[in-house]
Amino acid sequence: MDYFIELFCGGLTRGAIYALIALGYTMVYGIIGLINFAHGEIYMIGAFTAFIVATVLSIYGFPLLAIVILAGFAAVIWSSAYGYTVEKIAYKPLRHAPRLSPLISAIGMSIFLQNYVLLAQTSNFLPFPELIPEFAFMEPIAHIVGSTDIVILITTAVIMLILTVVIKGTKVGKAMRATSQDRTMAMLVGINVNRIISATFIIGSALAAIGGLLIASHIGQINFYIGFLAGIKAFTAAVLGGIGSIPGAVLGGLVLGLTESFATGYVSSDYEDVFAFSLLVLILIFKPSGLLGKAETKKV
Amino acid sequence: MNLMRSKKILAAASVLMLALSAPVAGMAGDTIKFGVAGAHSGDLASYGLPTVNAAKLVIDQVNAKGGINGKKIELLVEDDVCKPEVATNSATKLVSQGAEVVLGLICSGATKSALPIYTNANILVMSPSATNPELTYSGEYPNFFRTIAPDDMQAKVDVDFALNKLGHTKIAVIHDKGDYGKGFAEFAKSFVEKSGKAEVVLFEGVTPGAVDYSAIVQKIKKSGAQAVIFGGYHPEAAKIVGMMKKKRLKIDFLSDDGVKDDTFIKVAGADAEGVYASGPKDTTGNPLSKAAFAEHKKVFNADAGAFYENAYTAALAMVNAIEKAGSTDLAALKKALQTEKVDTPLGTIYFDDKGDAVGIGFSVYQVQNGKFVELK
Amino acid sequence: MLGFKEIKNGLLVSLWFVFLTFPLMVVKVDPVERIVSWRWENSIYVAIGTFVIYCVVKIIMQHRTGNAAVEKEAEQEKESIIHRVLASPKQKYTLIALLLAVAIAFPQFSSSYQTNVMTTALMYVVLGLGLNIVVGMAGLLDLGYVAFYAVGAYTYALLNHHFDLGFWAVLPIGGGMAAIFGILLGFMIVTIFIVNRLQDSRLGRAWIALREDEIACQAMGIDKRRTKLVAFALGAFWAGIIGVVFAAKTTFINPASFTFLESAIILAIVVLGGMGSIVGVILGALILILLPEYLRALSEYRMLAFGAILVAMMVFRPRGLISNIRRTYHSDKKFHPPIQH
Amino acid sequence: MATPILQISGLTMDFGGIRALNRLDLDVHAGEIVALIGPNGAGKTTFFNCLTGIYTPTAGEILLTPPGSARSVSLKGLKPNQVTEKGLARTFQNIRLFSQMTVLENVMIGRHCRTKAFILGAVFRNAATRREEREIVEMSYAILDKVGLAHLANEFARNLPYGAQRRLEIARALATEPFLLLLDEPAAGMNPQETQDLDRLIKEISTDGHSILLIEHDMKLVMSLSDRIFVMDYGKKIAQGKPAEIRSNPAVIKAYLGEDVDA
Repeated sequence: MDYFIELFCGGLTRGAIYALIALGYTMVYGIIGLINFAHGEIYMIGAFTAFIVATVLSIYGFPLLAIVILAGFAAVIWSSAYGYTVEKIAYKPLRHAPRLSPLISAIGMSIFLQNYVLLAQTSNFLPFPELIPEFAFMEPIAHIVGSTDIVILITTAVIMLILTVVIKGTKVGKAMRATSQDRTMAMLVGINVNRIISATFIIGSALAAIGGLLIASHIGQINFYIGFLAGIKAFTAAVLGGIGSIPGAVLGGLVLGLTESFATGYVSSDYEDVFAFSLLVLILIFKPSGLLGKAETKKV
Repeated sequence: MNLMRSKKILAAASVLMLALSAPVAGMAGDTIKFGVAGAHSGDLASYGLPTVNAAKLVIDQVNAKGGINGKKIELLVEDDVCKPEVATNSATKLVSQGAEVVLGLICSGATKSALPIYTNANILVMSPSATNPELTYSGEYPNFFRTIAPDDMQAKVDVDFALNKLGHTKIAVIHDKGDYGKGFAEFAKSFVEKSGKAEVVLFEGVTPGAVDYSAIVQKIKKSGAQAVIFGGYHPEAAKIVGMMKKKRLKIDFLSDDGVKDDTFIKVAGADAEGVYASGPKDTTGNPLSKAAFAEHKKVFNADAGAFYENAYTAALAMVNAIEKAGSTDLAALKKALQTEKVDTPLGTIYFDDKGDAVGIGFSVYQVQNGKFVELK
Repeated sequence: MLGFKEIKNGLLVSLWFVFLTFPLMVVKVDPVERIVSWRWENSIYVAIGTFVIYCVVKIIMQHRTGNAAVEKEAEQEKESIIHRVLASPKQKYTLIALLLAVAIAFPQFSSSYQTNVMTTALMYVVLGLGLNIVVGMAGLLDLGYVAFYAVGAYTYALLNHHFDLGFWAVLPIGGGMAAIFGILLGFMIVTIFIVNRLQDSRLGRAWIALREDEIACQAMGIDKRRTKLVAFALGAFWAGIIGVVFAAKTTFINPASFTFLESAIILAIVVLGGMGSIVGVILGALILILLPEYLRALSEYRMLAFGAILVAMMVFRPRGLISNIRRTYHSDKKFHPPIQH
Repeated sequence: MATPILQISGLTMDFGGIRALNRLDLDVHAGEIVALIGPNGAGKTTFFNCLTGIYTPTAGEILLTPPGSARSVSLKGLKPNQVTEKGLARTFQNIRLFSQMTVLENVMIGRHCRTKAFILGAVFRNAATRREEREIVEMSYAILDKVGLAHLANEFARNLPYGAQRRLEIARALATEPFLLLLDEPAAGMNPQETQDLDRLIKEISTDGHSILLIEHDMKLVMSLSDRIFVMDYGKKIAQGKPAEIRSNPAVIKAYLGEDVDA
């Protein structure tokens, strides 16, 4: 039973991270129908910015709490700035282009950002400072669920809650929902669609940055390539949950994380990915629009 | 166009081309063309670039003394990014440029794909780092030599240490699914099984770059293993030891040369303490080794990186063989390599008839106070 | 030329980029030695670079809107020449004969490195043409195309390994490289020929209709599922064959050669060239494969440039290098004159 | 009286909790022009979509009987392409042409379900395929000539003026050789002159032996063309009859002018 709980907690942590990144994919897809391949790189840039800021501050002797707050803040600011800029450069001019053109542009952007970080920083793995301390009161159960797991789960839950409130309750959220349903109509009722799209990119990037910071301090290392696999997995999670659906991204992330964890624990980690992607195929066969995705109604 | 007819034309054209194109022969000019191939860019560049530096240093020395038998040595450097498909491109490029001997091919995969091209052109290839046993054991590549011990030697050293020195009886063998790591892990598994002293309680591969390794660590814990033998490179090793510490799993961690790298200690930090890793024998007592490192520091104003000594050794052995053989003819070079002993940073070595260096082996190191310390 | 407003915007944009690139370009930390280096000079490079690029883009855009009409005409002229060559059988076969001559001559006159690079490029031309059926014509997104390529490569490799199919084994070595090049060139011509025919057939029209409007396409009596499946299958067929050639050429394969990036590059070839255009795909493949190969001089900036070029191409030519041209048909009969109002 | 070529009984379509069509009955006889009218949102296009397989109706039956045949086939549950194969073709309210293809190719697509050539035929282009292609081109030209677009055959469809695009939609549908043609607001957005040409065209098509069922808001056109008219409101049929009867039907007037008409 202990073993089951251990795997469950590990899967949940992993799933929470997938969910944070998946939200960016799903929100952007919901609003402009684009698979933003550069999103994994935004996550990586978030982690890198946090790494740089945290290391600099720790060298200058700042206290841990200040480091955590400032590094998190910087990661969110710069990731959002990158997300915003990427949209303006690579996607905005392509609003009316054929469907696949923005996708290629996104792939190009992803390659560019990866190599930009590689050249501006280093190709080596770097040790990420331990931003989440080991809490003493957690020690009795640390072998099952550690401090970082708890922090990741709580942070993710809080962020989800805030996001839900923003989407459901605020003017920006309403405008987002309107834009995702019918862009032309939203424009006609006076919504500044370009600004809403930018806002979507900024929010998605901020979430990815927080994900980057959390996972980097969980596993303790980063390099320029971490965005790729995390991006693919998060994208899978988004599709699994129903791309375009915000609760879907969260559910998809958790389902994927748990599946991988149990596949490793009870079968073999050699087949971790096989299980993850078989699950995806299986769900898409029975529910082509994903777990919580709405079936597309054809407008004729 | 009639398709049948076009097929015939095609077939005829290809036969014609086969007949017309003879293999490009090595050109005898007024310099000796010395090729260097390996990863010089991309994420594995740090494994390949030290070899280029080593070659430069050795060749500059030789040229400064007037070359070999009056001929200067010319360096031809080709990047293969450690990708098999690029390695064949680099190989054909080097062959067509008239390279007479080649130092390198850093990764085993790229080596496997490019070697047939060199073998066919009768060009001597000496690798400082390709450890796949097949490369020498198979006998398919009579032109291939190396100044590093093959993977199975490493696995044997690790397993002996875990079983005999540490006295473990339950071993978990983990790898990163890559050519190098999985190969090492499979050898380790078979050595443990053959020993009769211990059993392999877990044998699994992990996905490099995965978000976290908590599940596999829990599984190791459940398996009751007393030690983990890991085949792979340092980033994954650092993640696994980090996660082991987080999950309060205190068992021995043994790994390979891919982990015996100072970057591992930098990245894993305090978690690295106590980790065992096998690596080439310590040569810091060897004056030639000291000189080689000092030279690198002087010329490039930086510390030498991975496989630098092996590459330096290989370059010395190659130059020595060319000098003794009096040509770059493969048969003559081979004979010289097998009979003429040469003093190098790795000790006094010569080569056996398979192409492996005699006198080069592995030791087990342990991280103690942030440094790899050789255990005698 | 640029007015005051553009200059001001340019300065603002470069200021934004200085801010954007600050942590990654300026700060570099060594977490072990605990040293921070501040590379302020990079900020200056970023500022100047951004400003120059901004101005160049603005000038090009001004130039473009001014000459839009003239350029469009010139473009049509150019494209119609390519199209005319492909449309007329006589010129097409002359072209094929010419290509065959090049195929035989090329390996003789260039180094085997050049031959090898061209072989790789040709492989991607065929891969691109295969994916063009799926993506360009039928408008289906296929990001797993490389899997079929891998299936072909592994099939060959396993057959070769277990049953020792000797013939191909000699090919990659020495003269075989030239032979592979020639066979590939021939194969590419056959592929072009087939794709060209498919494009103007009943099936090809169905694919394009499917791409344009799925619902209308079904309403025209076209079986959506069957048509899509045929497109996928045909595309996969070509990938599989090239996979075999790839395995024979490199003599060693491992999963590292069949990554997502590979799929992305093939997709980029199709879209860059111009969806559904055969000439475009050939051009796209040559650019995307030869560019990184010859950009190798720039070594570490190679992939950076590759990414940037992909984005720039899409932004400035979203419909690809060469837009697709439809075949025209004529009837011998006389028709009523158009209704005059 | 002969069996109607189209007989619909009790057709019902629910979207979630909303009933878009409520137990609708309708029939079309060979050679007839039948109009379906009703205010916006009455469910007319939904009705077409149920007929042509784009939606699967919740309940009811749709029977198609080719003229002169005794065997009826049910259209319920068939896919759109199968419906077209059975001899029922349609146009779309919001024009859905294949814009990147030429005018002629748009019509040629319509021949798809009546022709056979496949991969091998396309590659080897044998005699049978060549003959088939020739026939497709000739027939498509003939249809274009009928709708007055032959001179624009090699233009891209997207470059046509609006009225011509509407006529091209009809041509494309005709190419599938339907015995019953469904026209969804064919005159929408046309000027009076274009509408007049359309009136003539539809009559010609009818004379050629196609039965026609159309949705239309232009009452002048409806009254001029129709043999019979069905009126829908809120998913229900509220009236049916000859144009003159419909014109004076109080329920229809009420539906169009709102509740206050009697007040």
